[in-house]
Amino acid sequence: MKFGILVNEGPYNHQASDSAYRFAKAAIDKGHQIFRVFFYYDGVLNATKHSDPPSDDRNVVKNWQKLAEDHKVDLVVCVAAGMRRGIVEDSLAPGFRISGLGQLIEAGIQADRMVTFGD
Amino acid sequence: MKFGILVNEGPYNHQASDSAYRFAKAAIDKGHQIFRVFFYYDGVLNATKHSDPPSDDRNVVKNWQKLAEDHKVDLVVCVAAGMRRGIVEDSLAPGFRISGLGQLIEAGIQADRMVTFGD
Amino acid sequence: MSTLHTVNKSPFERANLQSCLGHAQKGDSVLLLEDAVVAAMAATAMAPKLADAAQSVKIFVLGPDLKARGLDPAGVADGIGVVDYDGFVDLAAENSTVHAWL
Amino acid sequence: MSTLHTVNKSPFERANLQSCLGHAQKGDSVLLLEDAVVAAMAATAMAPKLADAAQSVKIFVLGPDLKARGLDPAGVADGIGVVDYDGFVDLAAENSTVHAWL
Amino acid sequence: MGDKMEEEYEGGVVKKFMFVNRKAPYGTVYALEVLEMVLISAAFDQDVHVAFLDDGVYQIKKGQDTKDLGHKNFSPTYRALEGYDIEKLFVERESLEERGLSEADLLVDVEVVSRADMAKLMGEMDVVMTA
Amino acid sequence: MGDKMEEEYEGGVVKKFMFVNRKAPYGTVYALEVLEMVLISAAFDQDVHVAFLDDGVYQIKKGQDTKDLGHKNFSPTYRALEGYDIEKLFVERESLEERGLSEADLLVDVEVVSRADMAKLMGEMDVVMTA
Repeated sequence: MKFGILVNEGPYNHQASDSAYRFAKAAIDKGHQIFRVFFYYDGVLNATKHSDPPSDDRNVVKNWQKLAEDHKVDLVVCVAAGMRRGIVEDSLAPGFRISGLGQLIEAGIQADRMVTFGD
Repeated sequence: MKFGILVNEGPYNHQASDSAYRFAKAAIDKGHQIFRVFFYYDGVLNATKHSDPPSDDRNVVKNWQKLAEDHKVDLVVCVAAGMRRGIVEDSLAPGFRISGLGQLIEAGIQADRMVTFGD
Repeated sequence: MSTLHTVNKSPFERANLQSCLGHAQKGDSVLLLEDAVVAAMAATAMAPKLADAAQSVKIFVLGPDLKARGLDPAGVADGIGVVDYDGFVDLAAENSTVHAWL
Repeated sequence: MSTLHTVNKSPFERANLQSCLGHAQKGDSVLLLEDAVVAAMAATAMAPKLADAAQSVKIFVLGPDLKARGLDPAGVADGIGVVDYDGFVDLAAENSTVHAWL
Repeated sequence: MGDKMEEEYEGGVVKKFMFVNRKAPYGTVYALEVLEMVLISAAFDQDVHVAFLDDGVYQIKKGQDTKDLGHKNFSPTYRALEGYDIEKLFVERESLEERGLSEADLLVDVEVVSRADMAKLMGEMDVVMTA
Repeated sequence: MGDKMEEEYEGGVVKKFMFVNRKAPYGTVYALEVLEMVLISAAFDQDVHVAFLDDGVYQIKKGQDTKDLGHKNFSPTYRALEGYDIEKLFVERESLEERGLSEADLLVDVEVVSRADMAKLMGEMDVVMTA
């Protein structure tokens, strides 16, 4: 089955991004496909390459990066939401790409299920 | 009277930063002093120099910058909270500085009132 | 010693106004701002609770936040004062502590 | 057609679980995750409300989120199923739509 | 508009989408950014529904005036949705009543439905987007 | 530790600080970052109080195990507060009861107080920090 995932909140302040990551990983491990993960609202902040959390905690940005690397998951950051919040091409960690909100609607159409994680 | 202000949330997603700015401006206009504005939790995201909101909306980061320029308000971003969220020296808009959480406790001691804005 | 309590979330969605009112002391002030301003309107299901609280604490609401949400200050419940940011600053100065119920 | 409803906030703090239960249809499933897991414990003041809801919808709680908060899966109310992320994925696949109550 | 968009979107699938608004405007950005999502969805020729319930009903309250806040007043955009062929707007009656509001307080034409009917409608959707 | 810190902090003012915790851990970061704030405050020789009420009582629930989440389990740090001379920890009885918890469920020594007494204590503070 093809899942689309929407992440509404940034890393650390809310668990939303962690839950989305765990869900995506479990889905892949079970043989499902992640059609796309779309980052909207404060969710765009997950894409920052400058995040450097304490070494005894999880690294939310790296978790997403690794998922993209290992399983070619399409990680898309909303351009307009990113501009409001200072996430631009220069700030992107590897594995993320910036695009329009249409990519979210497209995920809603193409995926068998859309699953949203937020505050 | 000396006010200390704590901002817990980033720009746009929550009104907290806007309310804090309006409060600070009103206090200054009434002849009070802002001892310090401390940005903690997602509040550190107010300091990004990359924010570029639509031109028909307010510019939260610029509002703070101008307040610092016009009234020498001390805008302090928590170093540890910033590292988690990707706000580092390179990302800082003019007028903000990065320092430790001790600066918040000091504001609590030195200011006559601490006023907190959050989610 | 008195406290200004600030509440910024709608009581229809969050419990912080209720928790605030359960802890405010006689003579304290409560300021409703941001999404909490909806609690000040006389016509809502929250009105009796607020009227009750207004017996022992002073309740205020931030006018600019009412206006933004299309809520008419004339519709605010009796006993609740409408203030602007200047008034918010005055309340913070008049009380010895400000407690934000987040 | 059936829906998996997800709720991630404590019912002591937010109204989203209540709103969810007010809209879930017979045969739907509700998954409590993140801070909402506290609602699943048999000993809380919320238990009667959940037991009531469990008459018409299936209620699940995410085990890893319970454990993180020091809540013993053995203390979960009767009629509520404990699942892990695998189970979450299965629920999302088995139902035709997923509705997150944010 | 419909024909043009169908050409642009090659999938040909038409799903029932619902954008659910449960939060008040201005205190958080969700109302505004959901609205941007709804506008974009118009380009994909889907069966779009927009629901307002709980504090979401405040998003379409008449008379919003944000001058003193500095926020952009985006409420007129709800009235522009019709021009994008987004006409299925639903408001929950119980949510209005609890807040002392009625249909006359709303700035756009909507269908006011009971909680039970809103629940039923939600159950018929393929994709539910919330924030 | 007290003597050394008094030399370091020259202001000499001692205020009553209260850090108020109303939110559950892990779902949001507030619990962790408030704890970091509390730890820093120890260096300033103030009269520090830490309050747990509403869902904040879950922060000090025994038996937290975050292995499956990847989050750091920071709950043992509450037990370390004593070493920083932060010993005034208060928990609201009504908040415990609503959640079916008792003092035996807590991982650290605290004073359990009624809501009325918590309210009175809050009223005596100079600085209240919340998140």
